[in-house]
Amino acid sequence: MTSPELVPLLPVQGRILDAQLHLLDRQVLDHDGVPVTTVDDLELSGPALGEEIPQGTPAPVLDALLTGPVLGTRIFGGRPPSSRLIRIHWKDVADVGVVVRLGVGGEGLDASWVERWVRDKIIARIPGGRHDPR
Amino acid sequence: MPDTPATAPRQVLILGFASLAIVLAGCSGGVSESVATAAQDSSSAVATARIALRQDMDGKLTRAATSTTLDDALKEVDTSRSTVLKLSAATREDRDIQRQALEVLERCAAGLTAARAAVAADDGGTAPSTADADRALAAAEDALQQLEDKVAGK
Amino acid sequence: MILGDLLGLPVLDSDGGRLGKAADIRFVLDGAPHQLMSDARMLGIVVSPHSAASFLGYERTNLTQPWPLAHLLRWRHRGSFLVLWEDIALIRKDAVKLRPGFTRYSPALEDLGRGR
Amino acid sequence: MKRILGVALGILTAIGGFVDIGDLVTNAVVGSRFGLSLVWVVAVGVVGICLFANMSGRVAAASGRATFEVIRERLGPRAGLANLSASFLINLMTVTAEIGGVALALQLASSVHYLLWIPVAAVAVWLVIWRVKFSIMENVTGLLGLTLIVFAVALFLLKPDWGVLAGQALAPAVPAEETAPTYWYYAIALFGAAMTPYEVFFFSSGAVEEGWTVKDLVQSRINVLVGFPLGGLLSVAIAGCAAVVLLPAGISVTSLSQVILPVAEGAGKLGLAFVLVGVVAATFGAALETTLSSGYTLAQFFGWSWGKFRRPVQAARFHLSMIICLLVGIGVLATGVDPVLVTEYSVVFSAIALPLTYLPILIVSNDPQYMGKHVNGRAVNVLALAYLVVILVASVAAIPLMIVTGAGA
Repeated sequence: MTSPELVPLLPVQGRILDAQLHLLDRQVLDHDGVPVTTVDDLELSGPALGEEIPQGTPAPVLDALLTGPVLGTRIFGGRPPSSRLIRIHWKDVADVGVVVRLGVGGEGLDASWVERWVRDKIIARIPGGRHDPR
Repeated sequence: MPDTPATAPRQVLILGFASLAIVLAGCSGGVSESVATAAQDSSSAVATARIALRQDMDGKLTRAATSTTLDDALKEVDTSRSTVLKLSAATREDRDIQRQALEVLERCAAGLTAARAAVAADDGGTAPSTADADRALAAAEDALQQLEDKVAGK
Repeated sequence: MILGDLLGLPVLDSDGGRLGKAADIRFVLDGAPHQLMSDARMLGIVVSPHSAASFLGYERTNLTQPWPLAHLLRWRHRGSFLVLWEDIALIRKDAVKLRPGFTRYSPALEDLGRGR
Repeated sequence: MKRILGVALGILTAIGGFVDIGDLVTNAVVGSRFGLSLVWVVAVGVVGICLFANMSGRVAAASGRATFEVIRERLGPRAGLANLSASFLINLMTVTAEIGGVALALQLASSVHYLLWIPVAAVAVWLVIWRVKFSIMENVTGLLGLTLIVFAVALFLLKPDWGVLAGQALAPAVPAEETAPTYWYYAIALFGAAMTPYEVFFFSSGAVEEGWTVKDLVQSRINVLVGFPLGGLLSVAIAGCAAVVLLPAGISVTSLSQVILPVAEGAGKLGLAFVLVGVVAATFGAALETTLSSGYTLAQFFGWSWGKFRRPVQAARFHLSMIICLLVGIGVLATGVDPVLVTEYSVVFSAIALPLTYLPILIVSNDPQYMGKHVNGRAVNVLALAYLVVILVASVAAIPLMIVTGAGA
């Protein structure tokens, strides 16, 4: 669907990722392949909202994948305070394919605290909770 | 369409619950219409009970299955009875139909109760025999048929 | 800034004329290299004149199946284009404003970089 | 040899797993009221579920992604959540119906009231999900469910007038006592019973559970293409039994006890024993599948760790959500609501919700980003689009028909 008046983009060095198409709502796996969460939103290094962007400003970069309450606000509108954002830093991302793979274990991430809480307070206390079904 | 899935399921849900509410509120037609439905439901239940009794006598059905089937039939008749009981009949004619329907349904329930007792008693004793219960149910079935004809004739 | 704040915003030209909505944000992995992946630099915004919902990116790929769904979805995004970061003048809470004389690039993903 | 055994096992499981409380009740109701005049719907539904299961199985095998991950990725969070809510509620309704079905069948076997069996059934479901290996769970319930073949045996033993039955099936007409809207309402119910969305959640998640790769696709295709049609034949046999024994007696089915009467008529106490084992196994198996499906849908939407192949502690929220679903199911049934009624509504709502899962799967199964070279072929796409139309029409028509007919009363 390339209309004639559109300028073709010059080839760029490096892989192209479209946020909606390749990142948002993708499953996030840790380095052992265990699901951690989904990409509920993304955080950029800039620019500040409402401030004129001077010519030649370097482009913002992806700081972090976001999860947690931001899913609710993305669906229903609004915005959680920055302190309540749960971040997975971009430098921990190992690969983006059909899923987003992390280069770190999921255990230590903030993103998995609910899972840990449910596990330690409920599931692990039911007999057989640690039984390997295989 | 691709942009509407957000709203479409929501509308479907709302519609679904609305229609459910309408259905549950009961489509209250006239007295004779409700009686006709009750008679139909009950004659289906009584016919079921008779099949179950016959199979029980032929040794095709276990006692647990027979008594469960009879329980289900009795529940169906009881539901019909309470529906008819709740009808508000305005005219004398409607009141007649209502009274007659209650009598017939009463007979059905009595027949089913007898059948249950017969199956539970396992021959002997003073309880009515299965054959007696079947005869009572056959009579109830005839009465239901008459009721249906009468209501349908209106 | 959160990406959710940016997606779906109206995109205006320098005179305040409405061009469409921000349907997607494009990144390119050519920033400072880290251990695992390079920094993802914002390349630009995909603007769609008719629909903010980026649905599958049919307008950016050669996907034509299943007919006629693919065509329908592509048609919903007809006329969408990419503006580069360099052409963005201002991002407000309620709109994105472009610089005068911005360039409309093709949003097609094929044959770009090492992308899929 | 081992391979042939594997295929045979898969097919048998698919047959046994096809029938659940929805198929049992709906087919018997339809048979007792419309004879075999709606058999064509079963055929349409079986082809549909084959197609749908084939696509979602292929998506799962090629990309390793199960249905609801894909739905959220493709529809975005907002439409995805609406989709999740509808699918999850209907699935919960089906969980409730299946547990009720287990309890009703146990009552028929024991004459202990079904309300007392409900907690037993629910705890048993939970224990199996908690402890038992996925493949064992699948195969045991599937194989025991095969005893439902007794419906077909009973139909032969009843020595029906085959000419009449064939006439009803081949030249469908609305019976004199029924109206056209009722006929179409039950057509949709039958369609929903055959194409229940949970089957697809379960099928695609099960493919991930068992670690399917593209290599397993051939086997999955055979399982589906042979197993489901044979399961469909079981459905027809259920309807046929009801048409032969109950329809002439003027009985319209409203309880599970009526569903099994024709089997006792044709095959006696032995047949009764088989059918009770079959009903318990089929509904119990479906209760497992639907309960797991409710966990799957939630976990896949929110990105939680899931799967029976993990220890429960490694999929904590997944297991917690299933426990809660079972408790909700018990709670609903404890109010004394008739499980058969819940079933009748659940199949119709299944038909209503079907496009929500069908469309995203159709789209993704065409996307090379997920599928590589295993995208839909042209023939599959043509058929799939024809079914999209059927599914949309059924979905849209269901509510008006439900209102007009008073839910088929």
